[in-house]
Amino acid sequence: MSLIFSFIPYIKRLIVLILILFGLAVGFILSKALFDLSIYSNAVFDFMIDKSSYNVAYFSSSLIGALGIISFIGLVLLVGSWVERRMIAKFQIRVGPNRVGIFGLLQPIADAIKLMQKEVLVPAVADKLLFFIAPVAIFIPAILAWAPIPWGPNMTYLNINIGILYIFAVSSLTVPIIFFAGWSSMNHYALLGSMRTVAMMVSYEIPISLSLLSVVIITGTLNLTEIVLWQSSNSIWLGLLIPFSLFTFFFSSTAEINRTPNDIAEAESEIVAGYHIEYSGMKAGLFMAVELGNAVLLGALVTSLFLNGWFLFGLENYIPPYIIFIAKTVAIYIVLIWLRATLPRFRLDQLMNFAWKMLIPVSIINFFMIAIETTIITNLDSSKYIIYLFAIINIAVFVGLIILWSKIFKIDKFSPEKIAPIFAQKIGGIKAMEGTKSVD
Amino acid sequence: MIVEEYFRVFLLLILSILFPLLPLSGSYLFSKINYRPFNSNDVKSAIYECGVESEDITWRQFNAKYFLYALGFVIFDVEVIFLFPWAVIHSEQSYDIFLKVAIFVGVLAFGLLYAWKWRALEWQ
Amino acid sequence: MIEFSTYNVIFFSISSFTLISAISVGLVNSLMRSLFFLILTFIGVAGLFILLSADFIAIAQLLIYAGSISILLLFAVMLTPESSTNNGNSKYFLPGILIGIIFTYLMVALVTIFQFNQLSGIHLKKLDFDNTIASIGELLLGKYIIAFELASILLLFALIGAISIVRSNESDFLISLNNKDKK
Amino acid sequence: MTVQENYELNIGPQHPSTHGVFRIKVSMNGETIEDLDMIVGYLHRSMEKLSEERTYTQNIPFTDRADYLAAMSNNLGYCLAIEKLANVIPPQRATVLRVIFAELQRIASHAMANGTLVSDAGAWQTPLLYMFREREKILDLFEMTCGARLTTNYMRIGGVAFEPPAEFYPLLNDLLGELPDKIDEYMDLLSTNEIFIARTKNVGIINPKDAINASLSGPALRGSGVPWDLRKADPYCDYDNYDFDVPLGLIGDSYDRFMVRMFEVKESVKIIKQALNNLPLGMHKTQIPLALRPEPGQLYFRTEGPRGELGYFVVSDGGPAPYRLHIRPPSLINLSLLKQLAIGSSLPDAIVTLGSIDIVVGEIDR
Repeated sequence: MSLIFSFIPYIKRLIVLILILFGLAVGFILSKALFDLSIYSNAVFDFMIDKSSYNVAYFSSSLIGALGIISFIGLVLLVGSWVERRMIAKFQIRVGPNRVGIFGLLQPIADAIKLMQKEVLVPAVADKLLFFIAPVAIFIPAILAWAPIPWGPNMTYLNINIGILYIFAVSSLTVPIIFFAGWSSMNHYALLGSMRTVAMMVSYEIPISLSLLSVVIITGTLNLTEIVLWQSSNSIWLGLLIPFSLFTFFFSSTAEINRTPNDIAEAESEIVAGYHIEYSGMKAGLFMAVELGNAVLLGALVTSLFLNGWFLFGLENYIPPYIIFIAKTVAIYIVLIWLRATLPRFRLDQLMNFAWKMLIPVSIINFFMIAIETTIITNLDSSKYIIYLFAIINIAVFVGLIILWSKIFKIDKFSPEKIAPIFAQKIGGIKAMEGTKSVD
Repeated sequence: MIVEEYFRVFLLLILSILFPLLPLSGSYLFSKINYRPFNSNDVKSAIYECGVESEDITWRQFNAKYFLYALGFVIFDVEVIFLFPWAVIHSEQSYDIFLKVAIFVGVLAFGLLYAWKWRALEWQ
Repeated sequence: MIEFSTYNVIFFSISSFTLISAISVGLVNSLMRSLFFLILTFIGVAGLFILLSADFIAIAQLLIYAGSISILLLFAVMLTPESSTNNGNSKYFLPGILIGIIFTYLMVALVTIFQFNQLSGIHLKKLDFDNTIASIGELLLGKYIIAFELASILLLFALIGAISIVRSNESDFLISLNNKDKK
Repeated sequence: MTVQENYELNIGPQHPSTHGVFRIKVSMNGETIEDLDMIVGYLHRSMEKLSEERTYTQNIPFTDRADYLAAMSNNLGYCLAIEKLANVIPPQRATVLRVIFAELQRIASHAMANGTLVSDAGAWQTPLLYMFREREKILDLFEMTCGARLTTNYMRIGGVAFEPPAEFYPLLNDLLGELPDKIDEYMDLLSTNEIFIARTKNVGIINPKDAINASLSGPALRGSGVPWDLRKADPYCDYDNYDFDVPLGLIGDSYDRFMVRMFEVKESVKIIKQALNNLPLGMHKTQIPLALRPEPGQLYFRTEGPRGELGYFVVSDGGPAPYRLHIRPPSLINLSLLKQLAIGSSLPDAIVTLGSIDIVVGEIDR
């Protein structure tokens, strides 16, 4: 009897567990039908025997895919904010949101309602048109960039030949939008924030493009699905083959999406909130939501470019591939949360110097090296295993280049002995000053 | 086929405009049923400057230093867009194509070194 | 396949969007707003490129013009504080109209002289590139290799020019610093 | 290109990193601070004037509210000053208890100062909350002793108000046992963190000469390598009987000030341990007259507060209330160098410098 009673406190958790399992099962059943656009489109196509109805089939399948992406982003915005707050709370020895719903799961909805019922204040001196457009427009790149992401086999919404460039181009539109947000507020802090954002994003787009270039050189395609398939057919993760590109891409992207340690665009201790300082209520909420969505998007990009997408050592045959994909994405997102909970923030000049003096030159060296390696692989008819040799070489060079660069620029490695303040034993009396060394 | 594929982008574009408008219209509806305040006044609609009135105009000339970074960015962006077509076909070609690109990138790397030497990359 | 009529509807809607944004660039008073409309115009032009099946050029348009050139213009606008809010009373109004008329005439002449419909649109689609970017790469590094290499020289000169502008500014700055020290 | 004018920007009074309602009016060129004007007085409560109307004992709560992050130290300085003026000698047990509480308060205050410094450098509050964990335990100890956590009002003229309860000592021992480990944990997290070093090293360097000329005190002075600690230089409360070291910085940058505070916490732990071992039995308070009337005269008494030299200048005309009471707040004097440090530096550096100087606005404005 007592055993049964002892379970009572856990009933809530049990129910949640059952619900999660149920959701996974439903997702598994629906996965083929809902996400596999080509199958769906073919089904509609077959149903309408009249071939001229192709447009209807195409349109309806596209609509379902688009709604799928939108609803996934909506889910991410709701669950992601909860995950982030709970995890940071765990890092900071707090509890985090736990009052609304089970484990505080409904907290994001409560937040959304709270933000909606807050008064929307517009500065009297602001440029009203741009001030309104910016928070809405900032969603466009954040959502459009999700289109070519390969969720699984045949589960790509937009299967185009220039997928990487498409994402790169679309997300570069964020820069002017953020600038408009800051500029139209007509606030010094906002303008400083948007100036910082633009300078930083502009500098970090180049390392990103150079690291993407390395990926393209090796795989010979810009299509994200084909990049994932290339990784599985050569049975190596690109993150291992070209570690420096992964590092560059990840670090630079944290600058692009304003995450710690590069969140200087909205440094709350310096320029309060940066470019979105004047936004209140739901508009401020939209900016925060975009930031969160972009963090998850970064996870998805890193997953498909460097971490072999939906493949996981043969497990993709037993688990729905999109589950593996989302799990990898979430893992990258958790790394971002971890960084946010741990690291202080860089200064703008340090970041700019890092981009122009470290990342860009080293990326150029790295990309030359990868071009040579690719030429060797394609022209020498060498065995398949040479790629593993190159992986080892690349990792070694990655470490070597970083050490070399820190030597060249004398980035001091402060040893604990050197940084420990000296101890003045037994200072006694005011006259002690005379005995000490000259203070000039 | 390309136009058809990009129709999906257009569809997603429309949805992505509607997506943020949804909570904003919710916020607007709240104001209609008197659930959220909408009585702005001079103090509320003043810009934030740490609790005191702003004494200086904001829309003014800003540091010219940023301009160089933007220029460098444009130059490297153009470079990268030239390099992507090469990167796609690189793995199918022989050695000489590599040399052509090495010249292209080398010239720009020289530009970067030049900028470095003249301390154009120092942030002030 | 999307039918010809649908294609026309898409073309006219995108081109009217582009035209309206382009006209707004000239009509609005605030330089920032006209920059915003300029970005919209760039995006519209990218849409037109896609209608021509030139997806790589469209993306390049988006990346270079809407993403980078607009940033350059942003900073240029930030250097001109007065006109960023009120650009109505420009003395370049009449010359601007004149140049506009000349360019309109040129464009109309071009369009009427050349048989563009033989070169573009659906006719181009019959060539059926399955991968435009690879074709561009082959042409760029084969037939047009001189232009490709010259582009790098051009970019280098642009970079050096930018540096020399800032350097001349910096030497003034250094002189003023020295004067400060002397005082 | 064209010459660009500076623009005026207000940092504060409502700003996350001014540590209270403190306003800095800066003239900026891009991100660089060209000129700076410090404006204080938003928290002025007229303490010094009000205290002329109240008896000596009634003034003790004012000192809590001057430096609200180091109430015990402020209580102590005031009570010692009045005791010296009125020739009251506190019992030995009270003196040792005072040392224990003042050092506990120093730990709590340094935890707050370093935590907020790291927050100013941009860490998303994690180190701050870690340090608050220890501060919270100290505040719990205060609460069980005197009922208040922040504005303790614990010291009395001629002793301390209450005897600590029995459960105080085991908890204090636990805390002392784990504190050095925790400090090492924070050192692991921060003092070798590349980003934190990049943000604080060589930022806001005060050279020793400037520090002495501006009459800085406390960690801000010792961070510059000047060996000056009033507990050693001008001992009170029998501090000369305790064995402890005074940590000094190397070059006087923000990082050194941070490290000096970290090491001072360790030294405070040492002092508290010695005090606990030598805690004599006896009364915790001597009886003083309800309306204390010191002989006419004047006196300046200084103690080493967590932020530096905390001085009380008291003038007595023989009446029950002080004729004049002046507080020398260490924060205000330390702040005087900010202008020199911040001009020419960038905004983030100035914020870190301000955080490393560690001001408390309640004390500045009084």
